[in-house]
Amino acid sequence: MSALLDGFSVVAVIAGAFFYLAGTVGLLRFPDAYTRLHALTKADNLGLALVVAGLLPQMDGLLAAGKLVLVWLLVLLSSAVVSQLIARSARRREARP
Amino acid sequence: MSTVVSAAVVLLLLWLAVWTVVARDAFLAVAGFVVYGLLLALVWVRLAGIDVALTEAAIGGGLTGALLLGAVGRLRGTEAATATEGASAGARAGAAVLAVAVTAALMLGVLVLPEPVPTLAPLVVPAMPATGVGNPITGVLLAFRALDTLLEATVLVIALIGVWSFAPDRAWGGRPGPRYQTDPDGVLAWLARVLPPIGVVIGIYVFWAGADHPGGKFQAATILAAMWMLVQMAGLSDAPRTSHRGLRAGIVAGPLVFIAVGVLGLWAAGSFLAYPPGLAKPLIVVIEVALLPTLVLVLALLMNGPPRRGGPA
Amino acid sequence: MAPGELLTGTEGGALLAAAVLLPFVGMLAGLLLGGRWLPRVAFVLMPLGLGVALAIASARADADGPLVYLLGGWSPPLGIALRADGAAVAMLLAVAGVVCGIGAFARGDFGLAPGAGESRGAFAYWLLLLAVWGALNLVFVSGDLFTLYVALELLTFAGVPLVCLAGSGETLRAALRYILFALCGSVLYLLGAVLLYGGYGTLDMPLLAGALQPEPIAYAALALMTAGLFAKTALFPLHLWLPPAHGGAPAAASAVLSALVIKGSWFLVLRLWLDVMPGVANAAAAQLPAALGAAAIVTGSVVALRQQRLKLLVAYSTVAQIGYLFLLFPLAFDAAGDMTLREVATSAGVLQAIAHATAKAGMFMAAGLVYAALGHDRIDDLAGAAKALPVAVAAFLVGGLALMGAVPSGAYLAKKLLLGSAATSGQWWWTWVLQGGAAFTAGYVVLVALRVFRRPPAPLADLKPVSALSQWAALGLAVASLLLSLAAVWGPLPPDLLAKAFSLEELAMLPVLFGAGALLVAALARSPLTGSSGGAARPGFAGLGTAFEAGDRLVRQWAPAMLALLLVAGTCGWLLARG
Amino acid sequence: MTIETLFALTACALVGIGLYGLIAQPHPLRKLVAFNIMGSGVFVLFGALAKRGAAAGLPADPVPQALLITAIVVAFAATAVTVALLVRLIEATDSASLADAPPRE
Repeated sequence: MSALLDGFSVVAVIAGAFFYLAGTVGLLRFPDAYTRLHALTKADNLGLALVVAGLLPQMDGLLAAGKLVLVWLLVLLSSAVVSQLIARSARRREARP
Repeated sequence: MSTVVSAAVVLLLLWLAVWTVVARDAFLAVAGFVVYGLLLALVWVRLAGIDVALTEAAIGGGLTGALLLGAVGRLRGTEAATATEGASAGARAGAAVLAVAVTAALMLGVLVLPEPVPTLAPLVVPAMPATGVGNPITGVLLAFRALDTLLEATVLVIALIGVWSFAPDRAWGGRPGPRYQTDPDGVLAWLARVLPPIGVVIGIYVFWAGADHPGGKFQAATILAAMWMLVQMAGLSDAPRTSHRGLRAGIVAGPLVFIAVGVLGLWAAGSFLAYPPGLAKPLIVVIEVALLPTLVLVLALLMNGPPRRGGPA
Repeated sequence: MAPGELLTGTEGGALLAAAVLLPFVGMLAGLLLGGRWLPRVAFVLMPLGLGVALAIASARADADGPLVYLLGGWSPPLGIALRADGAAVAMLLAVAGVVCGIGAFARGDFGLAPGAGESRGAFAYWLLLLAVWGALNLVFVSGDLFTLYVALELLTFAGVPLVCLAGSGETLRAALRYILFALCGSVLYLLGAVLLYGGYGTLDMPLLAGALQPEPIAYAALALMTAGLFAKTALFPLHLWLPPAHGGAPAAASAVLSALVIKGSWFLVLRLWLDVMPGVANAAAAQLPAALGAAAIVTGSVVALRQQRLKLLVAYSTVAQIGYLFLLFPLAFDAAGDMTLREVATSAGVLQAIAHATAKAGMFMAAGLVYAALGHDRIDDLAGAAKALPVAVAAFLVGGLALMGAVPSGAYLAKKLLLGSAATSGQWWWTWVLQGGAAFTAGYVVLVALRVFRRPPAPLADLKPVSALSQWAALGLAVASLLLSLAAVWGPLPPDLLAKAFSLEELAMLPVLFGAGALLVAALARSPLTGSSGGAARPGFAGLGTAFEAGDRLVRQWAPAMLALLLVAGTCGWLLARG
Repeated sequence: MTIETLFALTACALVGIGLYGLIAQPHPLRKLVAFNIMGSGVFVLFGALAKRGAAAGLPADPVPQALLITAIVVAFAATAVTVALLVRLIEATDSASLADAPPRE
């Protein structure tokens, strides 16, 4: 059982790291603010979700696991709002000149 | 493995530091500094300083970064003007030579540090039971070196007095910072309604955990101050007038209560800032609870800057 | 540990904590009450603080050694101890006295008119005055290097806003320059403290003094701390921030900055070199602070003589006088290179610091009064000022007289002690610097005196009224400086020091100094004195004066000053290591 | 090389990098950033020394760690005062130059 859970953790965390890598490549390579945001938020949210999911079985106790989930939810919340704000200000800046 | 990770962190840190110092413009430099601050928190984790890591992430990286970012937005083309009065090539070369010399001298000093390693840890451990708290860092901050912590709160208050004193005369007593006008149905206002309740709970948790685990009033105060700033920036509430009596009472409450507890120690335990036996933990809690609002207010108001609008009616 | 067993230090030690905390409590109370309470709180605190300082002095007189107080009952290295030896007690008393004098003066500028609301200037001034006071008391009594770091930062954060109380662009720029350079100095100081902790596992000064070994870590730490503190004290050539900051602030603030704030970091250099470092410092390295001091005296004085505004003249004279404060370091060593003359050097340094604090506060206040009354402080247009403002002008001249070491001023005794040490240790060259510094001081007294006593071309019109209390406060401080050696000899110093003070030979020194000063003025001042002096040699000397001004401008630029800072640190470390 | 030596040496380099920026960068804000880097170098050095002093079952010497928290807060206060001053200077003069105003005769 524990070997199975460990295996799940490894796979999930590696997958999460892959999404981070993809997101970062997108951030660096995509041409404008919108596509960069797209790459960043999609990949990071999914990446973080996978990392958190992978770490959940490794935590001792429900409280610690709950904290991890809370971290993920908070990051989701703030990154959603912040990318909205960035996109909006990018659009305003485009409209101005 | 662990050394490899540390080496990678070190290389990244050094690269970021150099990049920040030589970056083309101030915005890039500050952006680099924010990332640098976060990476620094990682360094503290590796150096077994979880408390320091939390403080660094919250204050060193977070608040300082936000402060610098705010300043970048107000440079108004002064960068190009100062660029012409930069150090001459000779001065830059001299700076580089001397900076390398200082680094080399320090490295030599570090490499020949004496053995056995001097440390106060063996003195701290047996003294901890007298303080009633479990986190040795809290013990140092609020028992053995309580004076430093009292002075630290005083430093923040003096810094705030200084920042306020930069106000233009006409704005004296008014509200600090700009008045943020934001769409009440917008996404920022939404965040400012959803996040603060969670943030307040987390802040109080970090505060309470600080007695026995990593965490404490500074980290908690930063989180709470950030929540307050978020509400302000979303336009949901305005900064208070700096002449507001209640605001000032909140600012001075922490240090005054701290001093009062110190005087109580003088009377009940024979020495200023001493805790009567058995009462150490409750008194430390009293001090921390009194300092928390002070720190929240002062940190947030330092971010807001001097009063700038709505002077005396 | 039962309360009865608590180890708390010597009798009367709790007073040290009171001396530190009272001003801060006053500051917090003032912040809370605000408005018209600001000056009231300060005026309640002043006699209280003075009382505490006197109580400390009396407790110290009854005790055998320094007063010690262990905060919270925790002894170093884990806890923090407050200590007060003779030097600290003298500084506590002097600062309390000077704060009271400055406070009385500032009532004219920052006392609130009845019915007026809280003003920005009064708010900042009174609260920061109390903050400076508390921070200085902390510097004097703290024995812990990290607490001292916090104290230095307190002092900086309180000092910077005082620079730009006027709010003009120029003063804001001076304040920004000040804070950036001072922060750089603090970080070097902290770096040194960190190295000492890494090497010896304690930050407590007496413990460090016992543990320090002459080895690289100690050299590096002490060199860094010394350079950082030089920057915060504005010792030449690290004085880039001082003249505009002290010259541009309101007089009541300049007096605080010039008389008090710089003494904090200076006192720490004194502590480090004479109390912490005896095992590490050597006579060769001690020449460095004094050499910089000598350069400060010459450059500061020459540039002071060439100023056109009275406040800037006083500011540059501070640059020179700071140099004077650093001459004591080599004179703590005897001819064999051992630190046997430490007590004398400490006494002389503390006397000189107190003499400067009192006299300089009085002079800045006098300059401020002249500005307030005449609407300007152009030195060339001061004719008639002595008649219009007799008390203020007297304060300026008495302050100058005290600084140049007229009998029985504190500076006289300080100079005498140092001259004695120079003779004992065979360091004859410092004799010249000591006497030369006094001659330069005489120079700017002459320069101002020659103008204020002249008859104005037209009667001075529309003089603004200035507060009589302010004028008498300025004169009081200056007179205190002039009479300081009487107090010192009545107190801790041996009375035979003054035995020959009024002998013909000592009294003859004064006209000699005045003569030398007048010559310096004739040679170097910007505008010829009264039209009569000068002569053929003038163009050459005037060129010398211009050269000094150009040199001063060069080292007051950012990059050269920073490079100088690092070079000072490097030289200091090298001299210590070579020892 | 132990991890604390590695970080201590890094700290020395950070101090040097910060010093260079403090001298060479003309704009006060850049100097302030460089000051913060230099300060962080000093802090990391202290932290590395604390780690070196791990003893008595503690992972590091807690005294420097507690002092570091104080020092970080003080450095923040310094940054806040400097930023406020800089912004005010720009508002008042439209310039951030630290150089003396040209001498007026």
